[in-house]
Amino acid sequence: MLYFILRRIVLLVPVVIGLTVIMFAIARLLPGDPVALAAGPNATQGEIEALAHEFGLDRPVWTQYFTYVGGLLHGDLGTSLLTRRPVAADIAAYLPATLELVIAAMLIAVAIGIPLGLATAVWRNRWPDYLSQVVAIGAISMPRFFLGLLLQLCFAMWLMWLPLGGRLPIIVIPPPSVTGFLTIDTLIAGDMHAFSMAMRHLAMPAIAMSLSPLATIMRMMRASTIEVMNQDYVTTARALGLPRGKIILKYVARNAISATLTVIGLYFGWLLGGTVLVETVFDWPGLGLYATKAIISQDMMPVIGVALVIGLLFVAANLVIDLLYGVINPKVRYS
Amino acid sequence: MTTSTQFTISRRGLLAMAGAGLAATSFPNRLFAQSGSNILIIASGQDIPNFDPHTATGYSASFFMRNIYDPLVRVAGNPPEPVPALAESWTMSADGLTYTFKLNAGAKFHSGNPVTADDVVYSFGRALALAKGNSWMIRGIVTPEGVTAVDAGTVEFKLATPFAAFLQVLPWIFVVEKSAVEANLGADQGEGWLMTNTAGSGPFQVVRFEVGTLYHLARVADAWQPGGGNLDGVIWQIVRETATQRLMLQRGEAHIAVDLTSEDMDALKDAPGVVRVIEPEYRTFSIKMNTEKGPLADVNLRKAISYVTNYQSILDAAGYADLMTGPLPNGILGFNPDLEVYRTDLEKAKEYMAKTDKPEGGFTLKMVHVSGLEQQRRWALIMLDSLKQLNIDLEIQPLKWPDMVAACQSPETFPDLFPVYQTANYGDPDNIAFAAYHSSRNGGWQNAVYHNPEVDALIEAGRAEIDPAKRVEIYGEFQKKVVADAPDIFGLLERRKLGMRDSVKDYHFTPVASNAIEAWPLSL
Amino acid sequence: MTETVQTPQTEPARQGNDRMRRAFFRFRQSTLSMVGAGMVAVVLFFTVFGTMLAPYPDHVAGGVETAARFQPPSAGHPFGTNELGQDVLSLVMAGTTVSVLAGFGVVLIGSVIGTLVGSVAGFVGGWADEVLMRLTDLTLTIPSLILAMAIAAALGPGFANMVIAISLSWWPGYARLVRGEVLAAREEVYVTAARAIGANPARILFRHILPNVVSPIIVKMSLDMGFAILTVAGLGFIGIGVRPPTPEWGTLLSLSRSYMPDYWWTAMAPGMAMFLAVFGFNLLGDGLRDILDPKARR
Amino acid sequence: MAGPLLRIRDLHLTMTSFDGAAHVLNGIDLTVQRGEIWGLVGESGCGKSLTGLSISRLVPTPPARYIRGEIRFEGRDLLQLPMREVQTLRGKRIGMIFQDPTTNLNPAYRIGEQLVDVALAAASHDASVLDCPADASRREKRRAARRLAGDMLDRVGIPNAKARLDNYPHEFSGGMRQRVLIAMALIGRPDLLIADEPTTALDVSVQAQILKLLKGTVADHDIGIILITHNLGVVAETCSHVAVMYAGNIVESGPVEEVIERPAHPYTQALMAAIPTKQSKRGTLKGLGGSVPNLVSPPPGCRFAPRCPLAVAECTQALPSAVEVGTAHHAACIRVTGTEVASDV
Repeated sequence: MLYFILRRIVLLVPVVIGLTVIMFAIARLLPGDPVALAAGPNATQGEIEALAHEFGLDRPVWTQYFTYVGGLLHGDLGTSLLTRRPVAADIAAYLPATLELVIAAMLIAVAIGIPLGLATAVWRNRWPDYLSQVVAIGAISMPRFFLGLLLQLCFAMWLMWLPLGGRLPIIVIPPPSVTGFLTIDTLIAGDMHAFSMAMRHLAMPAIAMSLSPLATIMRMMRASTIEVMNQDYVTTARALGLPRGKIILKYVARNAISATLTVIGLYFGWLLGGTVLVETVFDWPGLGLYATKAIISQDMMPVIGVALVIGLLFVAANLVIDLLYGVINPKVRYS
Repeated sequence: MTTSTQFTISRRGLLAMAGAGLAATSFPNRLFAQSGSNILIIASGQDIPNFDPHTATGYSASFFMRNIYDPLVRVAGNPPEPVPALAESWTMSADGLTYTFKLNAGAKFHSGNPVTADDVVYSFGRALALAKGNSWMIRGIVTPEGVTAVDAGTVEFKLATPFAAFLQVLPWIFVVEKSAVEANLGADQGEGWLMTNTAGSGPFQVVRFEVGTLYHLARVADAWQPGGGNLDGVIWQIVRETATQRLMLQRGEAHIAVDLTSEDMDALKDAPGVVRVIEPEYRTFSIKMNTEKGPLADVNLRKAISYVTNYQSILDAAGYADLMTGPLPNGILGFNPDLEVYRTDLEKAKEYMAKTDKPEGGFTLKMVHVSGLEQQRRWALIMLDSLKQLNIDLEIQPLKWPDMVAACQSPETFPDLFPVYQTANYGDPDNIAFAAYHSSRNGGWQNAVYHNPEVDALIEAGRAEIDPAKRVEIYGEFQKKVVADAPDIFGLLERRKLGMRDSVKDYHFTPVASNAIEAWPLSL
Repeated sequence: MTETVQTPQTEPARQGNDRMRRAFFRFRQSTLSMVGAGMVAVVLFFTVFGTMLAPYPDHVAGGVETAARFQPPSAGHPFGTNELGQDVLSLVMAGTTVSVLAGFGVVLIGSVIGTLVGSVAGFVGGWADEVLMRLTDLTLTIPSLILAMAIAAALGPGFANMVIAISLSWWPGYARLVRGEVLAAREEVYVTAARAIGANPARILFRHILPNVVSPIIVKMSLDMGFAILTVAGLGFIGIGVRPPTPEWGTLLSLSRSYMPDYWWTAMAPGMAMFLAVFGFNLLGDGLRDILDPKARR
Repeated sequence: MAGPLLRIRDLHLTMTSFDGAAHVLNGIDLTVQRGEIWGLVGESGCGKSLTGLSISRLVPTPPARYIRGEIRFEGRDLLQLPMREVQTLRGKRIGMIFQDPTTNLNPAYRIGEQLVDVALAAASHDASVLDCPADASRREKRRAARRLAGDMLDRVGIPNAKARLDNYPHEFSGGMRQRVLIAMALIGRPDLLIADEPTTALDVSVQAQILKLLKGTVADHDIGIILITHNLGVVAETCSHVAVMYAGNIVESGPVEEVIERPAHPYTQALMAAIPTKQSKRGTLKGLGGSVPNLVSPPPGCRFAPRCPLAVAECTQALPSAVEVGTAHHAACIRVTGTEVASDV
């Protein structure tokens, strides 16, 4: 098992190299003058050149690349041209917000999607099943940013039940950062008021993010449940008199979940890169907003850094899912 | 029973999380009640780029500096006048070349050290050496050698050239504590250090900040500044959507919103507890034309377009704004309200069109605008609509700002129509006249191509003259000449639109960078 | 011993015909697929005629009517008017063309690149396969929306730039799909090829292998259409989309954000149009997958 | 006990598909006594598995529909019983074993757990299954069930049975897994065991052991077994009786020696003739043209007529009824009368 994990970690090296090469190529080969943008509207040509020199942007691309990779070995993701802050520090500050959002969304999606998928499979081909299939495709078709706007319009603007955006009311002093997840840090600090505020702020963006994974997980769970229910061992269990409830909840559910896990893993990685729009709608200070801001000013170091971090998290999420898969399905363990 | 109330709250939070219905709780009120101190919350769309008063630009940076640092002179009142800040008094020589400032003896930095003439000299030197940020305002006027410390409490400026607006630009050059910066000089004049640290003497200092989210300033315990309100602190909160800013204001989650649109202002009209500040400010919006290359090099076509433009639509789309009358902002020194300018008149447009070499139209002009700037997009569409009447097509291209700037470098790359906002950083006609119409600025975004020697001469005379009456005369002539050349479609002055809770006390509007709120006099 | 032939023995041609007939039957049986097909038909209708049928064609071309700004929905303007007095319905109708064509462009370019990469990888094999597939995996690892945003932002706004930017992150799915199919088909075809000595490999690829891959590609394209439209709208929403005055749903929605909640109607029409178009394509794609590619059924 | 253990009479079952309703069971008659091992043989799709599944009521309705007939288990008609009642019989009174031991055990759970679940389910209807009082705590019951599971594994010949309870299915060989399945089927002490191709997936030596195990079970517990198979060799070796099915009908049945020695029906004869090539995967029966008829629109009269070398015009008139051709030996063919065996001269 340890060997398995180690091998997967070693396999990350080419991923990192490939990712940085691709992102570097995009950053340098495409048109646009990020330096002029960063230097500001009143900058002279000399100032722009000085800035380019300061950031080594006047050197050949491959020199820049090796400098970057050299820094990477020390955990240095470069410096933002615009803010001149180290990208690694910025990402460390924004990543927890994105992770908190994605994890909350996945928790909602899994907690509702799996039972719902199981239930619709068990009652398949009856009207609740048909209805849920339509609703599920509808949920997948719903643009997350439009859903976010609708939620905001309803619950924050008209009803005024929930805050418009952000992670905490600014007047609430955030708890000391332990995990970076405000919902957890507030609990650690024992500040129930701040915790409730953090939850309220998280609610709408998490729901907006969760809808399409929820629907996909539900559909996947339904399909794999149906597949499992057609398995011989389920027929055997029925033939040998196991009660229906026990067959479904114990024998079917576990095997169906193991097939659904793959989707959960893929979605987790996909959501990490897909928070951009929801973060924009809800002013959620995460990687998506950070990357958007950098992209618009063509500040490429943060963009490369974000792509790298998300890419690695994507790979890591799949590793975790593979390990979980082994836990649920003993047959593939250690392979 | 603290515990039980806390439990109720957390359960509410959970209910909210689950999307279950819950009664409309008095969410914002509780917040403020809980904080228990007077913290002013300002919602703004602009992040503070960095803390260095000599490199940072943008109104968010201006807000930051105005509250953390002190200049020699502040600007206050309407119309704006220079008022004492670090300098308690000043004198000017008759030729307008020498200024002497007496520093306030009580002024001290956050470190407790007094503000001395040395610090002032150092700060001006640093600003000029770095040549970033606001230094362009004094470039060519103040030289490093020209600033000297007469004694610890007196600074003398010998200007390189007479400059009528000198006192108007001084509020934008801030004073840093020399010893603090020199202790952290590094290889870059302390740029790296000042980017995230401060060495100021202002009434507030930074206590907490999250980049891209909020900046929390707290009142300096023994601030030297006289007067002042009851604020314990100010929070500059980054709220990108203006509609969100407005809703926060309505809900009491913010005290001041600084980026509101006309639509937001309309929506706030009858909002309880909200005060709207809608005031003219020296912020012009006009559309520059390529007077050098392409069809618009023909003054008749420029005039035809100036007449065909639907000014009413521009005004409608802008909401709270006034049409410009010529090149200078309404109400500024020398402004002539009776100037004959272009107004929508299809007959005249066709008349001038007939004098061009393509009287039937049938060609395409190109207009660029800053992508994401909603007002500019609207104006581009209005121009497209207007030009149809002359059978001229308009190609609209949104560009990022640096690409816009790059396009200004030569008449060949400059588009036919180029919208520009210009904010007067100081309340003097020279600011706009020099920046936007002097030929020395050609190649820059404020005046890429237009040049007229007669206009140049008038501008130069205007900035060197210190007698206001003579200046009015000069600028009157200047306005006529520019209008005759029609280098711009003179657009409008957008009024400053601020929203405020009625709990904000002692606010007085000044039409200079009024979105960079000075918090010191305010109370809650 | 009696593992005998299980299906009725009929000549292959009739069997194929029968399969089509069954597939069509199954498709018609599925109400959802029919609803999806209907919705897609409507969307395609507006794609072709949307601009023509718009009640205010002037507004689509960029015309403004600032005297009639922000009018609430009425008989004259079923979805109200926007910040420049333009008829929201007209803009949304015309926006169909932009969104659907952009979505189609993305899917088409993505599938062409993907098919090329996948078939070369699968057919040539060896190091070419290794290199191309690693590249594919890598591209899959990069967050696609961020990649598309970065490319689109660098290229500047415009319809073509936007389509290119999204396509560049869209192909890996097709590459994987096609490679798998090609690998499977290659084994079978090589037997035939060996018999027909001297067969040109390119000919084998184009005449024998790729035609077999068409149906899963079509299924994937139909399933991807909806998501491509969503991505296009997403870029527009961020503000890296088309140039004005081109009406595009995501851009329209993003503009309307500033006018919420008072002028909420400016958001409803583009948002709902987006949702319904994507919904239609997803329903149809789902149905198509079930009938054309039953083994992919999940 | 007086009546037979199982009596199926005139069972008709249709299956609805895209092409229409297929008449897949067309009047099945079968009687099983305790102590008998019935072999049910026929080609794939002849309905032998459906007959087995029908006894456990495991055929999903729809798409299946029972047109008429009855399945009496100890006198009670299973087709009329509510599913709740049927549930009490499964595992406890009627056990089942399926063909593929690799897929019939849940890969995610240890086999001990699966055995215990079956034992507990059986015990919930008949507490005597477990060696503990009916009012014992859940924990005690579980412990008793685990003991029983160990015993059962031991009985079906799994070495080191107790320890292997904690193994996952994939840690067993195919033959061992089939033993586990037999143990699972027997743990509730059923009176009737339906074994659907229990040895098809196993190699020959293991096959013999499993069949021996089944035979021993009948002797030890006085139960009835229905052994569904396509392999006449297995039948000859294991069964006391045999029923030959063709296209939803039982065409010939009787004591195994009778049928094998003197096959009366032309189809049975063809099956016997095909034995030497029994391992051939594809192809038609030796000496028979055509293939299994389409059951949506079956041929009129005798369903075997289109392929029957002896068919005459009358064969297509009506479905032939079974006639006694020997001691308890029946065949459904109009070319057979009395003890005279149909033969091709």
